[in-house]
Amino acid sequence: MNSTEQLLSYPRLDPLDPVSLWRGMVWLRSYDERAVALQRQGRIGTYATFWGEEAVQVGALSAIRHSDWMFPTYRENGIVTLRGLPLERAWSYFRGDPGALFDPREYGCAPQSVPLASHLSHAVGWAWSRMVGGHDDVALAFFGDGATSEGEAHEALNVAGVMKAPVVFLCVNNQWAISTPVSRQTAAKQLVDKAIGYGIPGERVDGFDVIEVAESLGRAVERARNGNGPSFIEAFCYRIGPHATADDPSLYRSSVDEEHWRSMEPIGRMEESLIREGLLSYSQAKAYKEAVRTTMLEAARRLDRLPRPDRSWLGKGTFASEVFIGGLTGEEVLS
Amino acid sequence: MNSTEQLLSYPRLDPLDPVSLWRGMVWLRSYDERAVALQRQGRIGTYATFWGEEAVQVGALSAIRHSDWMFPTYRENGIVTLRGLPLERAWSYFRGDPGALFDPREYGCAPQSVPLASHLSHAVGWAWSRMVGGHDDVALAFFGDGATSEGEAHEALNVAGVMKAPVVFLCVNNQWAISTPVSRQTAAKQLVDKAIGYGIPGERVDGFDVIEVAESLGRAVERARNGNGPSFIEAFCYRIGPHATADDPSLYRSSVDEEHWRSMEPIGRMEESLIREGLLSYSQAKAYKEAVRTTMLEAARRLDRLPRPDRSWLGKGTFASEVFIGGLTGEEVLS
Amino acid sequence: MTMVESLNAALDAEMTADDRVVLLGEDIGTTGGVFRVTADLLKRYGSLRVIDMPVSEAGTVGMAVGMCLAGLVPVVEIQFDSFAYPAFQQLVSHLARYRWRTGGSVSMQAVVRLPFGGGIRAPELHSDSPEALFCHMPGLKVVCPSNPLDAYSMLRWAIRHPDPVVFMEPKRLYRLNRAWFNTMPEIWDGWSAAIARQGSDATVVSYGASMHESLAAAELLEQDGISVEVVDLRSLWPLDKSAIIGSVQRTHRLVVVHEAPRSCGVGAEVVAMVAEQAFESLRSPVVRITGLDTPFPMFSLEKEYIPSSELIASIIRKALFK
Amino acid sequence: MTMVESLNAALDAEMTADDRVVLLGEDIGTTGGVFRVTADLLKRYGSLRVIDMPVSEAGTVGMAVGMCLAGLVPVVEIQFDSFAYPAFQQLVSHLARYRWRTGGSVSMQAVVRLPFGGGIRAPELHSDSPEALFCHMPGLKVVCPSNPLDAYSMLRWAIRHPDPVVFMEPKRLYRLNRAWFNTMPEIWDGWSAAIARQGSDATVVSYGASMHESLAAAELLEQDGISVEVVDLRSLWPLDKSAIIGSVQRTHRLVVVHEAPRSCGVGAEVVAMVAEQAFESLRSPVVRITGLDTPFPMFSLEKEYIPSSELIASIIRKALFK
Ligand SMILES: Cc1ncc(C[n+]2csc(CCOP(=O)(O)OP(=O)(O)O)c2C)c(N)n1
Ligand SMILES: Cc1ncc(C[n+]2csc(CCOP(=O)(O)OP(=O)(O)O)c2C)c(N)n1
Ligand SMILES: [Mg+2]
Ligand SMILES: [Mg+2]
Repeated sequence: MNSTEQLLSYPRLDPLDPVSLWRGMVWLRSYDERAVALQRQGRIGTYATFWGEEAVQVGALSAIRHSDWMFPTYRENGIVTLRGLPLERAWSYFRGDPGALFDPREYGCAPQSVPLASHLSHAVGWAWSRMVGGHDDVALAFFGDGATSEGEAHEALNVAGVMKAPVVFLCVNNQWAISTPVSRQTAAKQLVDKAIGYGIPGERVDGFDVIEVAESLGRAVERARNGNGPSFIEAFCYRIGPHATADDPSLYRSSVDEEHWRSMEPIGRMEESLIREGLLSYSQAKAYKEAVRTTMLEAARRLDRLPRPDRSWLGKGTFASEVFIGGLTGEEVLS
Repeated sequence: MNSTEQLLSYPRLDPLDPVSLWRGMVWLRSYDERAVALQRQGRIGTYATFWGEEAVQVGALSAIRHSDWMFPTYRENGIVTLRGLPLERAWSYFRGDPGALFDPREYGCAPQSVPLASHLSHAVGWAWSRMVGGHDDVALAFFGDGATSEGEAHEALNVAGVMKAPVVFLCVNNQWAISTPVSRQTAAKQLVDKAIGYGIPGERVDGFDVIEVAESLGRAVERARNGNGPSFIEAFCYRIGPHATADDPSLYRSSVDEEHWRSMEPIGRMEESLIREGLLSYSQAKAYKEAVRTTMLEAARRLDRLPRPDRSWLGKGTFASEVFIGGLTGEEVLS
Repeated sequence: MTMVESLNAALDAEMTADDRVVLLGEDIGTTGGVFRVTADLLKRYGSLRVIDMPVSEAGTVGMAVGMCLAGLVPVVEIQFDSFAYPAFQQLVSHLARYRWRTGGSVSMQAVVRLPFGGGIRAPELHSDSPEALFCHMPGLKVVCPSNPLDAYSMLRWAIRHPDPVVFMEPKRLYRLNRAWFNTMPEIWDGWSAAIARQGSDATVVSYGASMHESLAAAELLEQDGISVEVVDLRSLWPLDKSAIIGSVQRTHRLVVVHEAPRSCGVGAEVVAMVAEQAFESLRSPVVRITGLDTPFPMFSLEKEYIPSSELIASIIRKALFK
Repeated sequence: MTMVESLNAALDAEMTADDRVVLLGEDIGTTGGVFRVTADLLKRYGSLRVIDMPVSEAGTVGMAVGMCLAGLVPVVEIQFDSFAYPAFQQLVSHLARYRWRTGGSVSMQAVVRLPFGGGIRAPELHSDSPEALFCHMPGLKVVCPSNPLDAYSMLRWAIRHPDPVVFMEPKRLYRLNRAWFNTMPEIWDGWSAAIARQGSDATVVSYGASMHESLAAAELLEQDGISVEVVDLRSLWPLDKSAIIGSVQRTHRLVVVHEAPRSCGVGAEVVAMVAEQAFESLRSPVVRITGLDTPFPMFSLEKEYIPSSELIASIIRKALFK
C-alpha cells in the first residue's frame, strides 16, 4: 500500500477484500473525527457523528456497484465521499453552505434526508423506474431505528413490496433515536420482524461486523437485481457518540453502557483480526491511517478556503427558469 | 319474541345468545337496504353500503360493553344505531345534514372517519387515557384492507404497542379498496402478519361468521381490559356491494366472483343454522324481519320530516365561543 | 368535450408524445379514476405507465419524486382535495425543494392533479379548496383551469414544464359544461391570466369554479348598468401581476372571489399585491368574497358556503356602487 | 427569565393547576426536549403526564385528539417546524374539525407547540415558518409570542382555551433575551395585539422574532425623525382587527414584516383586511417585508433571507418617506 496514492483519493471497496473494507472504515472514521474537530473549532456548525456505524456504511456500500444509488440520512453524511464527493464539500454542508449540494446523478447518491423516513419512497420510485427501464440497478436506502415508527417508512416498505421494487432497506438500529431507546420505539421483538408484514425477506446482522454486513447486503442486492424485490436488513449496532454535537447523552443513558458498546466498535476489532491473519501489518495500518489523516487535514484547509456564498445564492436552483419567481423582498420590489 | 317491542328499539347484543346476534345483523341489513333505497329515490346522496359485513360489525359490537368506545369508518355508518342513535339521524348524514353529527360520549362512538386510517390514533389516545385514568374500558377501531397501506395505520398500531393501549384494531378485509384488490395493497401473505411487526397479538377470523368474530373479539377485548395491550384482528370477508352507490364494480371485478361470495353472506347461513338448531322458528324469523323493516320504513318517513338546516348552521360548532371568528363572507362584512 | 374528457385527452396526448410520462394514483387504472379522468389509459398504455397505487398518498408522491430522479415524468392523481394532506410533507419538503436540494441539478418534472372544491354533494372532507397552502410553500407552481379548453392546454403545459406543478381541478366543473373544438387548443404559456370578460367599472379576479359564478354575476350587474371585467387567474402561483394590475388600472376597483377560506387565501395575496404595486389606481376599498373561515359544511349547506353569482352581484352592488 | 424558562414555568403552572394536562412529544422527557422547554417536568409529573413518544408526528397529534375525547388536555411538542408536515392531516382534518364533527359537543382543548423560524444556524428543514398554513385552515387558533413575558401568559391561556391552539415559538428568541419579573404576568386574553412602540408616521405590523427586527428598525428610523408604531399581533388567527385598524387610522401607512414566505402569508391577510376595512385611512401603498418565496436557505445565508432591521428601515425610508 502506497500512502501517497491514498492521499490522492478515497479507497475503493471490494467485498472480497477485507483490507479494502478496513480502509473504507478508516476513511469514514477519520472523516468523522475531523468533522467533530471542525465543529469544536467553530469551523462548521452542528454535526451528526456516526462513530460506530462505519461497518454498516462500508459493508453496505461495498455490496453495490456504481450504477446503484444510495439514499442516505444525515447520519450517513460522509458516505458520498467514498464515491468521490470532495471532503470539503461534504463538510461544508454543516457550514450551511449551498455549495455542498450536489447532483445525485454524479455520485449515485441522493441528498441526505433530514425528515425521517421520507426518502425511502424516493428510493422506491427511483429503483422501480430503473427496473422498468430495463436496467438491473438497485437502490440502497438507509434509515434509523427511530425512523421505523414514521408512517412514511411503512408506506415505502409496503409499496416496494407490492411493486417488487429493487430496494434494499437498511435499517441502522443504533438503539437510540436522540434520547429515545428502541424499546420505546416499538413493541416488536426486533425491527426486522416488520419485514413479515410487507411480505419481503428480512435479515438481522451484527452492525459492528463489516464482513457480516457486506455478505447480508450482498444477498439482498442480488435478490433485488434478479427481480425478486426488496429486502429489509436490520443492522444492529450502537450510536457510540451523541445524537449530534449539540446533544448530551449523559442526560439519558449510562456511561457504563456506552463504555460497553464502545469497546466493541468495528474498526479496532477488524484491524486486530487482519493483523492476526497476516493480511495487514501493524506498520501498514499505521501508515494508512496517517495518510488518511493527512488527506483529511488538507481537505479541512480547503474547506476554509471555499468561497462564502453571497446573497445571489438565495433561492438559486429552486426553479428551472428563474423568470417568474413571484416573491421578492421589499428591497427588490422597490429597486 | 314480540315484534312490537322490537319496533320500539334496536336489538341488544349478547355474545352468548346467537339469536341476538342474528337480530343485530338483520337490523343492520335492513338499515343498509333501506339506505340504498333512499339513495335510489334521491332522498339521500351517495351512500356506502356494507352488505356482507354485518357479521363483522355485530360480532365485534357484541364483544364490548357500553363504556367501551367504537371508532368506525364510513363503512360502519350504521353501527351507532345499535347504540341508540336514531336511524333517521344516521341516514341524514348522507343527506349532508349537520344534524347527523352527534356527541360521541352519548353513544360511545366516534364520528365515522372519512380519511382512511386517521382515526386509529384517536382510538389509541382515548383508550390510553381511560387506562391511566383507572378505568378498564377498551376501544374498538375498525379499518379496511386498503387503510392498512396508510402511514397513519402504522403509526397508530406501533404507538399502541409501545404504550400498551387497550385497543382492538379490527381490520375488515373485504378484499377490495374501491377497485384495488388486496393483492395490490400489500405483498404480505395475510394482513394479520402486520401484527408481528408491532409486537402485538394477531388473529384472523372468518368475517362471515358472527360467532367466530364475537369469540375472537372477546379474547382481544379481554386482553386489552386486563392491561395486556392491543390486538390486531383481521376479519376476512367480502365487499358484496359496490364501494358506494356511485361505484360500478363491473369495471374491475367479475360477477362470477361476486356471485360466489354473495352465496356465503353471513345472515342467511346463520338463520338456517339457528332454525336447524331450533333456536329460531321460520315464522319468528319472518316476523322479526318484517318488524325491523317496518321500523326502518317509519324512520325513513321521519327522515323526510327532519328540518332542513339553514344558513345559521354554517360553521356552527367550530369553536367553543363564536365571538372571534375572523373570516366572514363579504355579505357579513357589509351588513 | 367536458373537462373530464379534455383532461383525458391531454394526458393521452402527452403520454403519446413522451414515453417518460407515467400516471400514478388510487383506482386510476381499471376504473379510470373515481372521476374517470384517466379512463381507457390503462388499456392504451399498460400497467407500467398507468399505475394503481396502494392507498398511500405520501408513498405515492414520494415515489413520484424518485421517478423524477430517474428521469421519468410522473403525473399523480390525488383522489380528493383533502387526501393531499397525508402527502403534505412529500409535497412541500421534497417535491417542492428537490431541485434546490440538488443544487439546481435535477428537475422535478411532475404534476400533482388535485380534484378540489365543493358543489358536488360529496361527503365530509371531499370538498376542500387547499390551493393557497401550495401557493404559500415555496417551490411549487399552482394552476387552476376554469373550462375544458384551458384544462387541456394547461395540463399539457404542466406535464411539459420542468418544475413541479400542482394542478387544481375544480370538481364542480368536471361535467358542468362542454366546449366544442375542432382542433385542440394550443399549449398554454404557463403563467398568463385571461380576461374572461371585459368591463370598465370594476375588476373581478377569480379562478376555477368561482369563475362561473363571477361571470354570471357580471351578467346580473350588466342589467344594472354596471360593467365588470372578469380576470381568470389560471396561474395561482406565480400571479400574472401585469394582467391584474392592468385591469385594475382600467377599472379602479378590485374584487376577488374564491371558494377557499378567506384568511391567507389567494384572494389575500391578490389584494396585497395590488395594494403594494397599484395602490394609486384603487378608488375604493377592495372586496373579498370567499368561503368562510370554517370547515366546508355538510353538503346540504354547500350552496350557502360557496359564493354564488347572486351574492357576488349583490355585494359588488352594495360595496362599490351604492 | 428566557423564553425557554418562561414557557417551562407556564407548563409547570398549568400542570399543577389542572391534572388533566399532559405533555407529549419526541425527547421531551429525560432530556427535557431538544430546546429544554420541558426540562424537569418528567421528574415532577411522571411518565404518565410527560410522554416520550415514538417518532410519529401524525400518531402523536392523533393521540392528542383521542385524549381530548377522553377529557384530557394534551400539549404536544413538535420538535421543529417542518416536522409538523407529516402531522398535517391530523392537524387540519381532525384536531381543527373535531368539535365541528361532533356537532359542537367535544372540546379539542389541546395545544400544539411548534418551535419555528430561522436564525439558529440549524440544518435544512429546521427553519421553516409555516404559521400561515394554520391560519388558512379553519378550526385552529394560531398565536405567537415575541418575548418571555408574553410566552408565559399566552401559553397559560392556550392550555386553558377550549379550542385547539397552534402555539408558534420563535426558536431564535428562546434564549435571546431575559425578562425579569417579580410576579408572573397575568394570563392573556387570547386575542389582543400589543402596541409594542407608539409612533405617528407609519404602522409596522409584525410578530415573533421579526418583532425584534421591527423594533430595532424603528430605533434606526427615529434617528431620521421618522416615528414608527409597532404592533405585535400575538394572535395570528383571528386577527385583532381593531388594534391594527386603529393604528393605521393614526399613522395612515402600513408595513407588515415577517420571516415566512410572502405569498398568501399572514402579511397578505393583514394587508387585505386593511385594504377592505380601512382603505380610506391609507395614504400610500402598503409594504410587505418578508421572506422570499423560495425555500429557507442553507444557514450560511439565513441572515440574507430573514428581514433585518437595516433592511426594514431602509425599505420604509425609501418606500414611504423618500
Ligand atoms: C419527520 C421528522 N421528525 C423528527 C425529526 C427530528 N429528529 C432528528 S433525528 C431524530 C431521531 C432519529 O433516530 P433514528 O431514526 O434512530 O436515527 P439516528 O439518529 O439514530 O441515526 C429525530 C426525532 C426529523 N428529523 N424528522
Ligand atoms: C386518506 C384517504 N385517502 C383516500 C381516500 C379515498 N378512499 C375512500 S374509500 C377508499 C378505499 C378504502 O378501502 P378499504 O380501506 O379497504 O375500506 P373499504 O372501503 O373496503 O371498507 C379510498 C381510497 C380516503 N377516504 N382517505
Ligand atoms: Mg437510531
Ligand atoms: Mg376494503
